[in-house]
Amino acid sequence: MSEKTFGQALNEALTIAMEIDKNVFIAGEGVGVSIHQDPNTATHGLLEKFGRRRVKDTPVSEAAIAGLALGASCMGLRPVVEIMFFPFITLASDMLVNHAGKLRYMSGGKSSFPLTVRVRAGLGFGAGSQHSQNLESWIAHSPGLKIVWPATPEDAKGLLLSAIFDPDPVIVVEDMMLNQMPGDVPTGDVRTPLGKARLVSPGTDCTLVAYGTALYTVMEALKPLGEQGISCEVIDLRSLVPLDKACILDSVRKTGRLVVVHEANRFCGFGAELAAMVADEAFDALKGPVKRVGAPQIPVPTAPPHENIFKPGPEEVVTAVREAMGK
Amino acid sequence: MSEKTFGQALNEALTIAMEIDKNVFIAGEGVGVSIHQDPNTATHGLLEKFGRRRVKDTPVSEAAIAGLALGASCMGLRPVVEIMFFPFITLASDMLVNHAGKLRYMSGGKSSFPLTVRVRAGLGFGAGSQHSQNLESWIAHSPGLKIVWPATPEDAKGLLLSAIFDPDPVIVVEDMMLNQMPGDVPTGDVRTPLGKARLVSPGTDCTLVAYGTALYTVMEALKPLGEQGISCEVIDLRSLVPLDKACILDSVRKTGRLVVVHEANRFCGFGAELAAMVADEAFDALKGPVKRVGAPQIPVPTAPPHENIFKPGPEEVVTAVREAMGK
Amino acid sequence: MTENQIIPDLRIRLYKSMVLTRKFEEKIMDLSQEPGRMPGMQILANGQEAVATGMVSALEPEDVIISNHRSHGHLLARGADLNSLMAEIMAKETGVNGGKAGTLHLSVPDLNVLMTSTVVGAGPPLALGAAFAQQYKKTTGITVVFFGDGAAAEGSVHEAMNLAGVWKLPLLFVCENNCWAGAQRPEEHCATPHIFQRAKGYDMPGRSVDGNDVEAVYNLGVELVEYCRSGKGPALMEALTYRMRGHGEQDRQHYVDPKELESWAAKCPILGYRQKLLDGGVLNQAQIQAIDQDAEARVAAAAAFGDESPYPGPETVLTDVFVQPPSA
Amino acid sequence: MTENQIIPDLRIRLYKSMVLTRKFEEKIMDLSQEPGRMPGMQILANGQEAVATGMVSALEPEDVIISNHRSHGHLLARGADLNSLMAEIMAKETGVNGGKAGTLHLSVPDLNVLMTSTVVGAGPPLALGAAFAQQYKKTTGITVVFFGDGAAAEGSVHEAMNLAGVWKLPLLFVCENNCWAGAQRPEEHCATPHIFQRAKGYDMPGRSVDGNDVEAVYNLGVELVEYCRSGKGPALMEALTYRMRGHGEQDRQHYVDPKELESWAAKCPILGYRQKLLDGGVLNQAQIQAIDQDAEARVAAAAAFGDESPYPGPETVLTDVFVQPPSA
Ligand SMILES: Cc1ncc(C[n+]2csc(CCOP(=O)(O)OP(=O)(O)O)c2C)c(N)n1
Ligand SMILES: Cc1ncc(C[n+]2csc(CCOP(=O)(O)OP(=O)(O)O)c2C)c(N)n1
Ligand SMILES: [Mg+2]
Ligand SMILES: [Mg+2]
Repeated sequence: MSEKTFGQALNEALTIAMEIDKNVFIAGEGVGVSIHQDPNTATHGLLEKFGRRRVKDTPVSEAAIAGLALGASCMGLRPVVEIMFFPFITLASDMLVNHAGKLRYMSGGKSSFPLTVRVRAGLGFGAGSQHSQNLESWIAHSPGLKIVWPATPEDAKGLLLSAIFDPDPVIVVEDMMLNQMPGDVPTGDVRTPLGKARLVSPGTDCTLVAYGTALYTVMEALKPLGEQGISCEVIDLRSLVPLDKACILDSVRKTGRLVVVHEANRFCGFGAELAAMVADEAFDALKGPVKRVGAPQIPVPTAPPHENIFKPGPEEVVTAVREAMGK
Repeated sequence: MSEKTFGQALNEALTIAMEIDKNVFIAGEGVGVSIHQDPNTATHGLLEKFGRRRVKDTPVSEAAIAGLALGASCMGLRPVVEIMFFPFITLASDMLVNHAGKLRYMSGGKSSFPLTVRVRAGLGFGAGSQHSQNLESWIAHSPGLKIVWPATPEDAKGLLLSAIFDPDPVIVVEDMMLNQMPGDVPTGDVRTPLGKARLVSPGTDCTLVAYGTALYTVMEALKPLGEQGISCEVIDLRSLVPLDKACILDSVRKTGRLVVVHEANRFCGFGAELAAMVADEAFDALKGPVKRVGAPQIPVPTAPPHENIFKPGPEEVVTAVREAMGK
Repeated sequence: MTENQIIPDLRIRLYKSMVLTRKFEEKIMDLSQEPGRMPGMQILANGQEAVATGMVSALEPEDVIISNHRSHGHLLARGADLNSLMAEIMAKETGVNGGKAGTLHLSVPDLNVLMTSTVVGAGPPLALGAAFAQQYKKTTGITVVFFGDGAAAEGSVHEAMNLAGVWKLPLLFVCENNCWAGAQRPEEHCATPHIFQRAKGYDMPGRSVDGNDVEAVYNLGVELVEYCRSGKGPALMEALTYRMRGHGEQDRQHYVDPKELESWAAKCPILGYRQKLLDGGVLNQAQIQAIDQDAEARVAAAAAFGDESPYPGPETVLTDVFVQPPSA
Repeated sequence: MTENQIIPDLRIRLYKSMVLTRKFEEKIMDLSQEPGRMPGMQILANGQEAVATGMVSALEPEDVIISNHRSHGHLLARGADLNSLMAEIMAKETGVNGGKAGTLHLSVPDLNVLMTSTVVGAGPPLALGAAFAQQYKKTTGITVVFFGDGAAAEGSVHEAMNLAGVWKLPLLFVCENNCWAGAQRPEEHCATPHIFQRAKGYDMPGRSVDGNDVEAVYNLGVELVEYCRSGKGPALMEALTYRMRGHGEQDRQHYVDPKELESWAAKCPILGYRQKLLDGGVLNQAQIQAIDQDAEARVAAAAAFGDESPYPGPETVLTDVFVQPPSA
């Protein structure tokens, strides 16, 4: 165990992966030489450590970057490529959705694609909607792709390591707003299994599910909720696909209520899947409406006060929980 | 009124739009000269009628096709472009999601994009997952885009006309499996308003919501359901964005149950949004679990029996309704 | 590399491969007439056999092939098993991909026919990755990717060519220019009459060849494969040929000038080569007949094999999505 | 078009425009130092003023501009109002886009600065549509799209160039090659040292110009605009220049050789042109000073205007998504 930032934890995962497996290489726009010199950047210092053969700066060509990962992984390498900002995944989406997610199935299981795509997400830096848009539900809807979203430095390292050594394509979402966040990180090749949610704090009245930055919004809401005598069980999802259904369903069967929180647009967001799943499979246990907290159906705004409105806050979580409780 | 196939109805909509507004043009791969000579093809005969200036065959360049629509619409034209098969919308998704959906907002309302994208969807022709994948939930999740999905010849014409003359970007999904289907179509410039669902048949026990081909799967299930004494209210959604929330909520408040049916993958599909919405906003009225019928989380298979399993059938609808009824 | 290096033995192999491809696809044509026997869209490379045969014959077994929707010839030239290929085209359980590829997505990784994509233009970025792996692992293998004249308009092809050029990957781009992209002519979809000339903009050699002359394709193939293998970087071959059957088997070619079809029929890569081998004394009439008969017999056996094979059962519909499926 | 056609009056306008751009962006630099005053990523075109000024000055008002993340110069050369521009860059309510564009997505449709995209490479397909509309409507306007050397690697740029070439659209592609794409050098991201040479593959003229020489840019601009306007089709200009401030204001240029920066500083497009105008007697020292002072005063006023303006309020956060919002 040692204290590391989220970004350093990612960096450590990449370092360990490259040390223990010579088939791991990284590629992307500025993963070698970056305009930033910030040790909290996932790829910081890797070029110096591993050289130009294994740390590949690419042209601004997202389809080619994804294709590179596909072809190389099919040949037995373990590519870890970066898509700089989440909205640019659109440009790689044919490669990811129509190829990484489908070619193994269509090969009759003959081919595999052990690739990792790191995608940087998040809002709050005022760059507007062409740099900020969380599209996790797109990936989750696409068969054959896995997607994880760490919220802590420990999981940043553990999930990235698991992703890299998973035999299937995995998208790892890195919440940029967490990059500087410190936390305890286990030493060595310690992996967080894919598909296992984390029970952050137990509670009895309402289940709160979140991932990434939204987890901290939820945590902020716990105090006012506690003061109102409401006890919440908080689940950090960590992995969207595979999904830890049992963890969510067990919790809802206990609390009878569910509130899902994410920063993506609420409409057709990943929260809809969780809400729908619970409204089906745990219907009998439900004591109140299933609530979703997410962004309104607008592009991510630019002006700070607008961006603030867009981003779900703790008050919204409190309101949603109260509504779920019928208050 | 006259009898027309679904494809002829689309063709008539395009013809009328081009006749009444000289700013309407169509573009896409083979919209002028096609390998098919089928009058049930939406664009059949338009080149002969309107000439090469307004009927533009393009290179195989989906991003450019979408960009063409964006730029031209921003200059006051009304482009109607085609994406040949739904999975190829990935290649246009940056243009559609990051531009058509966002540029108006970011312009502060100064620009508008009255463009229409016709996208051909459907499974059942054995071409496999690179030609068949319904991605309506991607579009619906993206702010600034509208999306409609006609199920009848009348709506094929009416919704396409509305889309073309709507001042915003609209994606019109054309279910290829319906192309040969005949039906009564009103004569002239008759439009189906966007955002209005259609009550197909009234019922008391369970609300069934579907769109496109899935509507007919639902209709097939009505007989066995009726024989089991279950009365279903069927809603043809027609428009996913804008969504006719009131129609669905009113129905569920009456029946107390909801089953959503679509051919897309169920996980994170559009049905999740409807289920989640109802589990929140009509929770008090719910008498049973909210069910979704959709495809399993695999790519669209190729072999006919596999494709058959993939495609939701009437039996699955019956089972889902029975489960919603607690049977 | 001169023409003399093509020894008679190789000539016979080239000829046989083209004949086999032609007969194989003719069988698909026949079967496609019967409703339900050939699921999916049957897309044939009739008339283009010399490109597939010539190019694939110039490869070593370690070399990787990435194919597209018009793939049968690439696979047959590579020596793929006829039975499991035909069965796969019929989407049968005994198919090389267990009936999950169908005719459009055939892959035979054992033979290094690594991937086939029917998303037009998607092959080149996939090939980029394969060629990168070869460079990374310091093998001597190279990658060949086949794509059409229409595909050359896709952005992905540009991205792949540019990156291959920057990294000097062992990647041979083979553009099969068959004069059509669907129902569109090159002048409608391509701003340059000569796609190979774009190579300069990617710092790679670009060469054009008569795609109906199997030896010409083979010779240029050997030369460019050699170039790529030597570490000099990628290369682009544009093979000029013609799509005799229309885009797919549903296409009645209503938009094609019959005279054009006739003139290309006269340039048939197989008939022309047959005559050449006869004239040169490499083969005699009896041998020609024997080759035809052998191909027909093998194709008939493959069709029978496919016919007799069952479709895959429900137990495999959910498998093969992930290597490591979610445990739940 | 010869240099002689540049009359003194125009020379002064070119000079003023560059000075105004420089001062405007220097103000942004200053304000960016103060936390919270400049939301978003401030991306400046310091050192590239001659490209924006020279090129935009060669246009008619009816011509359309599509810009990218390094857009300030394009807008200022077009005569955009300083106050509402600065306010927009600060994401204020009085901004030209009501605070919804911020610094990265500025558009002024009134001035035919139709759209700005910060998705690298997205401009060209948008421009394709604008140029198509001009052709379709048979106006005499043309469209100019600005993009970087890095953007030239994106597939979308290829698709747009190809289609513009096929349809012979009145579309001028202007590649501002500023020697960097983020922290990557052209040789790391571009397979050809001369992007303009790709033009041939799209059947359009491709020309290179010293992007630090405003008159050279202007002259070539006039020539290529004329070409596009005449209906001959698209054209490509590559302007060689340098990005003096790094990629954005957070970039400390740790990866840049200081000598390289120095050598380009010596080629400053403004200093060089000032000397030329002084030497040629077009301007004297007093006039130079007056121009500087005027620009500074206008920029200061714009900054004050922006500072005093409020952020947009909550009532506009949900508006402007649709022209016709869902009635519900
Ligand atoms: C991205 C994409 N767009 C459109 C299609 C539909 N389509 C299939 S083949 C084809 C024409 C391709 O022409 P070309 O690349 O010349 O190959 P050819 O068919 O002539 O061998 C088109 C448009 C597709 N499969 N993928
Ligand atoms: C599609 C996409 N990928 C990556 C980025 C991040 N990005 C912003 S600017 C830039 C470099 C662009 O270089 P160039 O086109 O030369 O323009 P310059 O910044 O030099 O003006 C990158 C990679 C982006 N905005 N869009
Ligand atoms: Mg072709
Ligand atoms: Mg640059």
